[in-house]
Amino acid sequence: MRKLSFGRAINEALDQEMGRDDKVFVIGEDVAQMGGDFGVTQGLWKKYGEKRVKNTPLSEAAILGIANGAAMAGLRPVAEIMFADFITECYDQLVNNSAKVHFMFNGTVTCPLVVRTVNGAGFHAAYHHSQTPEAWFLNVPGLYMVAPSTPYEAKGLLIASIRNDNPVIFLEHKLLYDMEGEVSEEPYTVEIGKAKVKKEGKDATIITSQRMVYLALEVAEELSKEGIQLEVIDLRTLFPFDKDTIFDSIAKTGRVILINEAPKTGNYVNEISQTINEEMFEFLKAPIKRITGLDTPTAFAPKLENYYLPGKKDIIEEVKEIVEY
Amino acid sequence: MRKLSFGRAINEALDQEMGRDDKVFVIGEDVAQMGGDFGVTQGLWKKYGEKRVKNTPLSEAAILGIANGAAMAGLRPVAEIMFADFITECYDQLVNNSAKVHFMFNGTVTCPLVVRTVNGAGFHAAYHHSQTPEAWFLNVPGLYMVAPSTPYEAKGLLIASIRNDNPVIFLEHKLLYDMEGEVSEEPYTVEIGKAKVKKEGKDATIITSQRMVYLALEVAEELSKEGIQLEVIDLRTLFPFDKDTIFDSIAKTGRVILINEAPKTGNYVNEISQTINEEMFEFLKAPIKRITGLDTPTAFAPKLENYYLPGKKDIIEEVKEIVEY
Amino acid sequence: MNLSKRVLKELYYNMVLIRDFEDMVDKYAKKGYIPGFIHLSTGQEACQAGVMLTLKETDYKFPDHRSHGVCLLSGTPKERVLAEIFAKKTGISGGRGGSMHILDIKCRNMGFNAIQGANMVTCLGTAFASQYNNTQDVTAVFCGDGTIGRGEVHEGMNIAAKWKLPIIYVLVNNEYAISTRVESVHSYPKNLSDRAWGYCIPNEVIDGNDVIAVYKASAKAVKRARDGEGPTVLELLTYRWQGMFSGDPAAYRPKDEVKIWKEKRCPIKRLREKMISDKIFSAEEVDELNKQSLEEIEGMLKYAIESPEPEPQDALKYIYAGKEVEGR
Amino acid sequence: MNLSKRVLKELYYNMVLIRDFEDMVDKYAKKGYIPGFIHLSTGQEACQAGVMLTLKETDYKFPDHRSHGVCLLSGTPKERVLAEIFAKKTGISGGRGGSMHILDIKCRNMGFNAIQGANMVTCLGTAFASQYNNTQDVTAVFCGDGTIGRGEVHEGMNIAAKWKLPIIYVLVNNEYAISTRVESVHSYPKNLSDRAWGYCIPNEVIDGNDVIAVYKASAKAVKRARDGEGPTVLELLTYRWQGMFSGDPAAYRPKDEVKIWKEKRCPIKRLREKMISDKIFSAEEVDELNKQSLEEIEGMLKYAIESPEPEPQDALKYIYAGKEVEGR
Ligand SMILES: Cc1ncc(C[n+]2csc(CCOP(=O)(O)OP(=O)(O)O)c2C)c(N)n1
Ligand SMILES: Cc1ncc(C[n+]2csc(CCOP(=O)(O)OP(=O)(O)O)c2C)c(N)n1
Ligand SMILES: [Mg+2]
Ligand SMILES: [Mg+2]
Repeated sequence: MRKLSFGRAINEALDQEMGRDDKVFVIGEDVAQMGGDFGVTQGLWKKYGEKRVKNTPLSEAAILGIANGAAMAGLRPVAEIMFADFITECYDQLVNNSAKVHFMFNGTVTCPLVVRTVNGAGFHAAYHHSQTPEAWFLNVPGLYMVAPSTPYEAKGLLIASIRNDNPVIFLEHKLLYDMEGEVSEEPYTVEIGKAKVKKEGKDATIITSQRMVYLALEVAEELSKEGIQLEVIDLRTLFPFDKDTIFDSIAKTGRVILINEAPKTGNYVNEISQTINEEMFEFLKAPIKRITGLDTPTAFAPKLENYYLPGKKDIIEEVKEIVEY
Repeated sequence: MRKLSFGRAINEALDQEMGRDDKVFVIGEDVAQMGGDFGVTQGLWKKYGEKRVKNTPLSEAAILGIANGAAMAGLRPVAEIMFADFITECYDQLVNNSAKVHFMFNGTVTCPLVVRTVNGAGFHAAYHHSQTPEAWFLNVPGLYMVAPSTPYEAKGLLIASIRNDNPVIFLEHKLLYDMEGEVSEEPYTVEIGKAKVKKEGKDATIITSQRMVYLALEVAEELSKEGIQLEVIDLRTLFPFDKDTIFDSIAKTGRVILINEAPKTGNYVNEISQTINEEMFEFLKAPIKRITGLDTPTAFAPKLENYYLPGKKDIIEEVKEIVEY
Repeated sequence: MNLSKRVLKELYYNMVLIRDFEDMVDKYAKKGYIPGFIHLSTGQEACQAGVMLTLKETDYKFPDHRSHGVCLLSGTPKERVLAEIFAKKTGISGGRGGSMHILDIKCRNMGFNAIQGANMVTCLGTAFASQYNNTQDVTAVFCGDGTIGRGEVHEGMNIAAKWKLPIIYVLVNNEYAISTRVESVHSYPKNLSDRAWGYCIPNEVIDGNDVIAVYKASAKAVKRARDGEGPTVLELLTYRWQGMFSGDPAAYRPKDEVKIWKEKRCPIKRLREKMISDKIFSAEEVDELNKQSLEEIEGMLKYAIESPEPEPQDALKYIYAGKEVEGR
Repeated sequence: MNLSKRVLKELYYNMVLIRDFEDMVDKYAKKGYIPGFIHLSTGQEACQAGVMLTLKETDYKFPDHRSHGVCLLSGTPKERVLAEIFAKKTGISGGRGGSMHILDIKCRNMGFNAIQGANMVTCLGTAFASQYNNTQDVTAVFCGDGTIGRGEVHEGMNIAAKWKLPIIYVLVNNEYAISTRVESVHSYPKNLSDRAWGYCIPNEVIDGNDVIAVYKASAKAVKRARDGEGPTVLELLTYRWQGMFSGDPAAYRPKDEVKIWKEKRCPIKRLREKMISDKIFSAEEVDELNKQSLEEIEGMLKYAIESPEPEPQDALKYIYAGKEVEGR
């Protein structure tokens, strides 16, 4: 199959959806002529014109306001917030508007919008360009959240998100943009709400997403040489997440490690943990462990930033601890 | 001892701290002449004047901006955000500024501010006046979060918060304002980071906060008649929370119920659960259960709103389930 | 431009209906029929009646929190507006929203968002959709003087102007936010809406208690918007007779201020006197309209009172499109 | 007002220093010495040098992301500014912030908040503190034309004006946000800063490449603020010679546009020619200043290169006042 980068896969998804449905439009800062700060929307302005590829001023609240209003009026906006850290500036529109529209209108209106945004550390961009907002949005009924790790899934999940009638926060990890992978040319969807077992194993289950999937796979590879067989689950959709795949794995392994690069306290993965606790307690052979970023802002200097991020060593240690528990 | 309402206890804390330290000032919408939407700042404007009791326009981002800037410059702002639901409008200032100031300045500056805000359901005020923002702020290193349940603790914790050098989100439950309780006249502090066992018991531990403490106590009372002895812990400080008190209780009971009125998915209590899981797994005799609001916005009609909120019946059911587990 | 008898009659009737509605709501709130809190627009009827009569059902409306009248006049079954306020299952939003959240997509009442200022950017989206779909529908957004403090006002006006969006800003300046007078917390030249100049948006300052003036100015703004000439700000000078909410003693404002507005500047009395002195209507005809209004209110009230409350499980509906939520 | 020889010399030297600094940073970024991304202010030196010379060390400064010069001239040990950009332990922020986050409370450099617009409300707080403590310190906040889109600009200006806060808004209008030209996304009368009128804030539009004009206008605004007369907006018309960040090809703008600014409107060349033709300095004296600057840069560079990197555990420091954070 043809290979594409993660960024180009997203671009292709946007292009194909805009081609398919003229209610789909793209909006954000510098998304038009320039094609976005990370180049993801390149070519769309030329092909679909000013009307459907809208540059805005630095006005994040307005970007989401327009998306919400337009979605209520029947369009299907795909809004870009340049860095996930800036989503704080349109937090109100997402929490109090997008998430609640369907409820407010008593089911007579939906809010089919996608907010694409760029998250993650490792870019040496310091604490205002490195965050991951998952947990900020998890206690807000009404929102979907998607976070792919491969170009194939990025394309399929974005198409599914655009076609979904719920507001979807679509996270793109900045360090994955250049990663290459096989991507079908024709439009296709990857089902929202389905995780994927990226490696099978019987000794413990690692549940993670985005860039951390690769770290988990590396560790799994390494530990398999020592006879420890890890199962690695890529969540892909953070909400609604895939209980079945998770539970099936735990029924088999009885041991769980959750990895996520946001800070530890209040981390997104706590929800996965508590759900497992509630419904799979009798299968647990060891405490559910989480390996996360530190409880600090993400510092600039690479030495500091690397220390912030979960590393192989941290994972290996925890795996050994629970496997021997 | 003299009795005061929860609202008056907070008022007294503000008054006494303003009297003690002329760096303390109060800012927010309608906090001056009117004394705040819930009357909590009444009398302060008259006593301390225009300079130290500042009315603002409807500008939540600016309220927090002023608080942040003033705190960096050495003052001690106490900002009021009228309803916690509106904190979404100054979310950026809290997440990307208050929380990070100490880090940004490499320890040479602190950000000693308090954001008082009003949370909680049960007031029939619908989905934009009923939310509880705990989980929105938990994955943000740098912030403290306090949530008292009695007038005595409200006064002592607010004084402690004002004197604390970290930015503190101080949650006041709107249905507790009129509750009366004994409050010492002289200024005093209740230590931040300390929970309180509000009822001792040996069969299971309920961990909760704010209004839900009373629901838990009612249930505990009721179940004690059936011979089930519940321990009820009032967290009082949501971050940093009191591991010692929690762990001591669990070492004794081995069973945990977490109650919180925000929606279930991504709820604040997941952090408590995961921490227990990590550090007290071997003591657990049953799954940790959470009883929360539903995964819906808070609806207006009392019938709907009551259904949204955790009720006695829900708690009793879960308690029985885990006690018999 | 002289208004037709039909238009005058509608303006008058609609104002009276809003007045009667608010009085009734106030009374039933105090009697304990209405949960939560209620913002009444008594005294501001001309703003709502005047603007609404210039809009079509396909135009988007964003009422603010003090806009029962906008909701009543938007085309929704009126009794279902009241049922919503009464927290009934038959309420237009199923009793989920109440007084602050009355929405009806059928007549494009997009509802009030109780986060003040939020609608000032959401309204861009519906206006953009009209432009995108090349319809002539306009978007009217109501906003108080206090709400002008919020950042969205700026983000919104800048983009509305730049994109020439078909928006009518109805800035209802009733002199107060909650307790703060407009000039005590805002810095502006002569009129609050003069700031529109900074975005190249025309603004007009109008006596908001003169329904004819409001109607004419709004009709002009609507025409501009429909013709693709972009947004207009209408600043309507008015006053709320009640406090911030039903039951607010409003100790923050002088008693005679209220008195003057009630006695000398009542928008309804004013139109009534004009219609009679201009000999367009007889006093009896006008009285008849007042009577009709009360009858209409009676009907709504009966409906609201007799309607059933929602079932608890209704709370679980319509959280997600195509996904259920767990109940208890 | 004629500027003294000392002032002219400082203005010139400071501009040259900023230019040399940015050129060096650009070079070392491209060589791989500097992690992350870097926004250069080459071409905009007059804005920073002109304003900074009118401020005292006790005045609060809020640089924006394109403000290495503001940080250099604020009183911080300059080599520690560079060390910060180089991600070194000796950096003024310990290597935690880098190019976008250079802060130093000692000289009241309050740092850039990389959330554009946020500083437009934070600056109210320091200005308020000065007013509260009855000091005469002013607050200068730098902000680009693009950033004017954000809601905080509005919330901030309204309150600054109403409270007569001692703020100087330095609106650096370099015609572009990232790829968007100022007039393509903003709607405003003649000048972007004309909107200040809507808040009763005086604004002045100045050739931002004429350092003398900038200096004079800034001195006047600072005086107004110190005298308790409130905020001023200075709109400085300028241009960034580089792209958005070091390495940005800036394909979104015409080549000759850049050429004209570089060749015809260089703020340094302009002052140099004036100083020589006015016979205040000889060409040799000026050349000597240029030489000095390069030497100063050499010193900073040596310091930054030779400084150690931070220890991983340094990341754990100063998250909370009085509370430790767990490491690995
Ligand atoms: C973001 C936000 N801040 C504060 C409030 C609380 N609040 C509701 S209405 C109001 C005053 C609004 O004043 P104005 O816009 O003049 O409308 P009026 O009540 O006078 O009709 C305030 C402060 C809110 N709902 N949302
Ligand atoms: C809230 C927010 N939105 C977007 C960005 C991304 N961003 C950084 S600088 C910039 C352009 C700023 O333009 P301007 O204010 O004119 O400053 P200039 O770069 O021209 O100096 C953008 C869009 C950001 N950092 N913060
Ligand atoms: Mg008002
Ligand atoms: Mg610019």
